[in-house]
Amino acid sequence: MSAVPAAVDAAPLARTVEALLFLSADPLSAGELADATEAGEAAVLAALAVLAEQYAPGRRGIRLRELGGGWTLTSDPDAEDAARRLLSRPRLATLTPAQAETLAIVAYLQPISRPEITRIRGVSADSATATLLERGLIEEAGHSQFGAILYRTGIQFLKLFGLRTLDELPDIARWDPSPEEQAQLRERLLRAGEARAGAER
Amino acid sequence: MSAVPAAVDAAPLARTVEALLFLSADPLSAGELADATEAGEAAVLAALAVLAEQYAPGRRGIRLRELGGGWTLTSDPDAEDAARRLLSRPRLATLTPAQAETLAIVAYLQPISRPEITRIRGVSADSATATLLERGLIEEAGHSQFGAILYRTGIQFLKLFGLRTLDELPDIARWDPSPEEQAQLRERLLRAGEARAGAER
Amino acid sequence: MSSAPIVSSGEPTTLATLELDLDVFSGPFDLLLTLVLRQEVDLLELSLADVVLAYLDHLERRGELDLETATEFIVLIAALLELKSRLMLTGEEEELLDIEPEQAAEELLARMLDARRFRSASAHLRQLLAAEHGVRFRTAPPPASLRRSIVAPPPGSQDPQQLGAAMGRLLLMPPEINVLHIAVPRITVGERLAHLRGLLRRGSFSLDEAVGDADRMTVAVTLFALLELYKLGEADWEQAESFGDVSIHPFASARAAPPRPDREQGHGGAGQRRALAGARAGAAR
Repeated sequence: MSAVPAAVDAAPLARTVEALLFLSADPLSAGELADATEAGEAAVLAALAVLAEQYAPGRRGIRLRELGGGWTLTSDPDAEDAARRLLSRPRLATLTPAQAETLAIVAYLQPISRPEITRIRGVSADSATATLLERGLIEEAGHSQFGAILYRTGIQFLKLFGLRTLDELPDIARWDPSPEEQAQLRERLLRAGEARAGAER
Repeated sequence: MSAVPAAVDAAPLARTVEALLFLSADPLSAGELADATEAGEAAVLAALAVLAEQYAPGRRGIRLRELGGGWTLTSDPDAEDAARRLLSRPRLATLTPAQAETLAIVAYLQPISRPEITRIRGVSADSATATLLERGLIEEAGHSQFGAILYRTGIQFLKLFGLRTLDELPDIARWDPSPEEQAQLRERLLRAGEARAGAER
Repeated sequence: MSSAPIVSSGEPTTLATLELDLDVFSGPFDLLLTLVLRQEVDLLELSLADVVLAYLDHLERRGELDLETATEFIVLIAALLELKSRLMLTGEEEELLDIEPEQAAEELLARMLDARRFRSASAHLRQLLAAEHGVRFRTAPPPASLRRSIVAPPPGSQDPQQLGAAMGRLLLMPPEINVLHIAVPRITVGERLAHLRGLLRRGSFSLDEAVGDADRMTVAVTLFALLELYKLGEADWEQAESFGDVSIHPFASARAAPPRPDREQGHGGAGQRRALAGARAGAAR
């Protein structure tokens, strides 16, 4: 703030450099910043000095760090407790309808391949499957005879749903007026899925 | 910077809130910020006001935006050229007319199924729907009574279109043709040909 | 088949200036619409595909695409198609008359207004998007040190019933589409084969004679039977013009030789298409 002329000159460039540091996940070198801003490296370094002043420790919730030959913005360590509380909230406590459907299909029909899940749902289950995998609710279980990856539920699934074994899954009969064998359950799901896909057209 | 007493009071909390906004990918509501900072919502709102002042347009390379029922940090649009050079991927710049129409129908009538969208547009919306889903602008929202998948807009839609809530979309009736225009259209549909019909016969 | 449309030049591209020259109608599109709505032109006899082709010709000739008009055209054609398919699928003839011209016009108008509203709304959205040009969001994940502390949701926090409910939802068959029009085949191909063979023994006859006042299903089944006879080399047919009557006669060297593919009339795919067109015309009457 004392170097008024520098601030006046560097201000627009400093703002651009700040935006780039904000957007970039990785540290940016002075060279990369100079290329992107189409300014000289000396100007970029001057802009970084202005930013370093503005982001001096204790002034903001964000810090400017020189790291691995470049510069990067990081959160202030003072905010770590709050950040932990924010990020450690149970993520996505509720399942989306697509996730619940995909999980139910895997739970009742396991092992089952993604193409078959898609047929039953009538739409792609790719993103739901990926999320369930990532959260450990389902896992891979070998390959079908056609080479498609099969999925089954894992330990995490039983824990999260408070089940001792898969036998404790709710009885389908409650939702299905004509209870049938499990083998037929698959058939019926596929038929309904195809009817839905047909109705969509 | 002029309001020294406020800055002194709000500063530590404002710094923490700033750090949380920096870390979070999605907008954070005052409630979420209050939980994470263990401060009251009023204090959080005061801290956000301090930040809003610090991030006033033109001051920094980062902006504070109220979006989707919460607050988030974004880059300053002035830095877009440099950002494009650095990240070498364009921001979602445009939508095709089909995508924009499909998105408008979902935004206003959500939740809505694909057959309904098709009916309004007169042509299939399959590929537009797939693209919008892929870009995260719309998402699944359960099933209609006929089993068709329903769609709604997601947070990504609010983020990219700079909307605080869906209520910020103008009333759809705003684009109704005037009663005179409607009368003319009706006329065209039913009566305009009459004279010519007479002449033809 | 329709000849190419005559386009009045110099006029702004509106649908009103789209001149059509079709089998059942010649004149401007607007007038056609009016006549259809007034039920003075039978929608069932109107080839909407020809209208679309004429419009495409029209576009090609002008060399420019007016989106406004194109959208209007698509909405109108789609509505006409739906109207037409509804007419074709009604089980009872009376229902045909249930759509009053005014009602049909109101329905078309409602469609056009809806399409306009959302087209305008989409323009607004595109403006919003353009106004947000250059606003980017940080996508970097939180640092690993903070991420590691993410706690798993507590055991038993999910209700298994939601899985059963999802299953129930998936088991649900969508309500049956009304398939009355394709209902139980009361008439079998075998019966119609016997009927046609009986007629063939007496010489040539027309499809109209063969089906009389029978319902559409009988017409369709008769047609299948006819195709079967053709395949077996027992019968041949001719149709002078599309939608004209189909005349059927015993195949000259029946059972001796398969039909020769190079014959002038009524063979293979083209013959079948013609026969189908005839049957459609028959069904429409």
